[in-house]
Amino acid sequence: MSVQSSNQTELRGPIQSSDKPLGRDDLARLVARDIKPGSFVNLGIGQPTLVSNYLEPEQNITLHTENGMLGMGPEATGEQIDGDLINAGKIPVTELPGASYFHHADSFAIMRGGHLDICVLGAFQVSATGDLANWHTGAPDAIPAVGGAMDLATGAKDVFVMMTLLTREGVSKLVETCTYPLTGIGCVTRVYTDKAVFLTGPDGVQVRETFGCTLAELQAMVPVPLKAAAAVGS
Amino acid sequence: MSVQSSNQTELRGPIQSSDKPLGRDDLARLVARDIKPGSFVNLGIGQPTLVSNYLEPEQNITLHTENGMLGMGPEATGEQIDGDLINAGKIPVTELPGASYFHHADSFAIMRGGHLDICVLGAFQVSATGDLANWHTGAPDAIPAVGGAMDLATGAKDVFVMMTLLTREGVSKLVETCTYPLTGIGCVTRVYTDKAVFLTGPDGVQVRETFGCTLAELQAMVPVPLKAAAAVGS
Amino acid sequence: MLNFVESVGEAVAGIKDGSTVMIGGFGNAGQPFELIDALMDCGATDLTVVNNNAGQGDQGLALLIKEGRVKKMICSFPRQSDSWHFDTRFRAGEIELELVPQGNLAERIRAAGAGIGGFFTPTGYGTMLAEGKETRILDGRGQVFETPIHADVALIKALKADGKGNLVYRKTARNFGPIMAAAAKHTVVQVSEIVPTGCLDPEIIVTPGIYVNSIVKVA
Amino acid sequence: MLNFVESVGEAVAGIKDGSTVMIGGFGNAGQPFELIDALMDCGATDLTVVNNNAGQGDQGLALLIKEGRVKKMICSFPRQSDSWHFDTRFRAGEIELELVPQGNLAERIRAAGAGIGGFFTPTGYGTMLAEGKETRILDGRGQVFETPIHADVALIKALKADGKGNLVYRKTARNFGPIMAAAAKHTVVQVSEIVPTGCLDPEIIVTPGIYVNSIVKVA
Repeated sequence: MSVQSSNQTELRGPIQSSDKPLGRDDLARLVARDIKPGSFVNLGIGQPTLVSNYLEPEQNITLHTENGMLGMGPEATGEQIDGDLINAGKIPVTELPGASYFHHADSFAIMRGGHLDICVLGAFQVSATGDLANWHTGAPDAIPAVGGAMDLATGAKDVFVMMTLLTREGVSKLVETCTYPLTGIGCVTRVYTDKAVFLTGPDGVQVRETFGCTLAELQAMVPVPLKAAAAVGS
Repeated sequence: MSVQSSNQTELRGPIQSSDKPLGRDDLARLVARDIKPGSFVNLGIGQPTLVSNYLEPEQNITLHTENGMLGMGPEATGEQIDGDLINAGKIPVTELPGASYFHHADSFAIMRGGHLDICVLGAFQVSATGDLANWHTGAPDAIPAVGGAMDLATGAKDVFVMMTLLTREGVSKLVETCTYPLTGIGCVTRVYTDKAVFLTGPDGVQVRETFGCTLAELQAMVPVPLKAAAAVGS
Repeated sequence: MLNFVESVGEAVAGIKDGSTVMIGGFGNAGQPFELIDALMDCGATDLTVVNNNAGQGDQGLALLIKEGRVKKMICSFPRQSDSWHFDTRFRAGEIELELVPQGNLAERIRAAGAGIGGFFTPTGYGTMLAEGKETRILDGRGQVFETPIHADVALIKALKADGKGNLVYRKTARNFGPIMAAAAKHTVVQVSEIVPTGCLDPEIIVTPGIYVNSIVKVA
Repeated sequence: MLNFVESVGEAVAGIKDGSTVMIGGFGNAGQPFELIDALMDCGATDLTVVNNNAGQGDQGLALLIKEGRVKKMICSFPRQSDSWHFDTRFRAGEIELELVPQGNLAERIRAAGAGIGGFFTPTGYGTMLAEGKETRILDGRGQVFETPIHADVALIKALKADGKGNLVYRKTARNFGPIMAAAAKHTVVQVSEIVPTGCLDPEIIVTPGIYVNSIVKVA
């Protein structure tokens, strides 16, 4: 059984790996741990940015920011702040040794040409087949804004989504078919939520691990058929 | 009356400006004089390369070579020779102050994006409407090779051709319709030959000046209708 | 032809009503504030503006929009916490918006400068931003046909220029500058420093002078 | 993943029969002679080779062609005074030739690296090199549809690499290196010098390490 690309580390066996839902930082730590050493990664604005706090130097991860840089370092503070050195969220950042700068077409060629190993994005909805909706609520009075979301979704080798599983109203964001406007089709390979990690693909949704719920309890929250992912070696 | 682009200097009035055909160097000097100050120019392999010998520093011409350089200087000699610094003809050249290097896609973007003011090319044939044939004889046993000829022909704002008017067999290379395989359609704006300078375009062929022949004698050599170009101000 | 001009006013003086103007910058980085202010002062109106965003706060592009000088924005991310002037005009139906995925924006600008008549890209396939556009399957993927974005004028910011108009930039302020310089008929650059020709290493030049028309030094 | 290897043999060891191999260089400038020799030694055959030319004299690519290891050349200029090995094979019908205008060659390689599924260009329109290709009128000009050229492996030469695989080149030896590095699944680079990470100014890096897989220092 194989639904995953080369950038996952392993399929962990025990289906319930925490006795309570994961907080945002625990989830960011989990995503960080799952990124294969040596990867080139783009972290989307918002919750995905937290992942950078948990990357270990030994992992040798290179961060890309679509406004023209590889080798982005942590957020700048105090004297480090330089208006010419910002990330895609327009936050001042720092430069690591081995960084490089390039213009926007070259930067998006990195994304669109399939050179990033992983991008981590937030989402409004993800479908059972990996469709992503994360740029527009579709509300008639909303000002639409897409930025680089569609390029990341279609360009990266693996697209990881980080989101809460349920809306504030308790509705699953993992859905049979997205009702929000799409960002990309069939692009999401993995969904990290507070309640479970899902592997998505053409063959449907597998659950790698759950947090604070059983697979049966999870299935009750989610309107798409779930099955347990095989553990490594099984 | 206007058949010329912005890069011509003037339409000289006296139709016969030399009492004998021009040699290659005189022709190169004439082309050099006609290049507007400040222009960015690509000189093709062969006869067009001679033009560089007659460009005056005051003209402030910047030479482009398609293998990745603006600001190319004269051919390198002696100690100057550097295998990493060659022109499109693979001849060692030199670098002038203000030069820049770029990769092949960026170099051809300069050509294809319409940024070169003039390219000067050799030709087998030019048609009355400015079609160019300069890359392939069409002979069945010939090894075809095109290089950057088609990119230059379609990309430069003005395409000047330098050639002898007649083949060794005495046949005009200025033709109604090219019989050799085409390099580009309607791209040539001016043809410099040993016997005359022609302005080509959708309205047919005008003769700017002749060398060692009258317009009537020229017409007898050339199978396309000729008319005298208007002098400036007329 | 390259000109070194004395003031930002002179640099933008040729911009006509109805022009398409590309403005460099991503957020504030690389944004040519002084040139935008000069565009404000010169009075040109009915503009189509190409920029990643649609103005922030009460300065630069946001002011141009506030004053009704922009009839159309071509951008990827007009919605920001402080993009109130755009928001107001857009909700009132007083400004046209062509929303473009950021990579398509960059590639379409690049295509204009490189003489590409159009290209197919997977970005946006199957989304509302591809509605009405030609699509086809290439390399096994659904792709959308996108066309070049040309401009009459580009206003950009660089770090240094030499006497030939060659430019270098600084850090992520490089962003859209190099591709906009190539895509516009007339490129105006504000720089922090002008150095003598020969003082920039030919290996590190990002924008060759062939793409530059007017340079003005801004303190 | 990036590897620094000890020998050119190790660098090309993974190249399989039937691979498409891009080889950098324009004439001798930027040509990775040592990597080509290693490709010769490693025995891979039935290759499709992408290079501007089709070998010169009795070295490098010309030898690969002489030995019958190249089934197809994709290039712009195979005819040179000393391209006798290609000439012989071509006249004997023993090597396939895809002749591509040099700008289309560069742009098609660039398209592969940039994720573009195809593009329209005026170059070649109305000529025999566009026969059988889709055409359309765009921006008032006849244009030809061209597709990306992908490769399994790129063999290129750069001046220096740092520990992250970032590359800088030297003068016109830069030529096809940066675009081939981006277009191939696996990029092998021979360099004159390897410097510690942090020793290359981030502003002057031409090929970011993300495009590089194997680096070998050649004396």
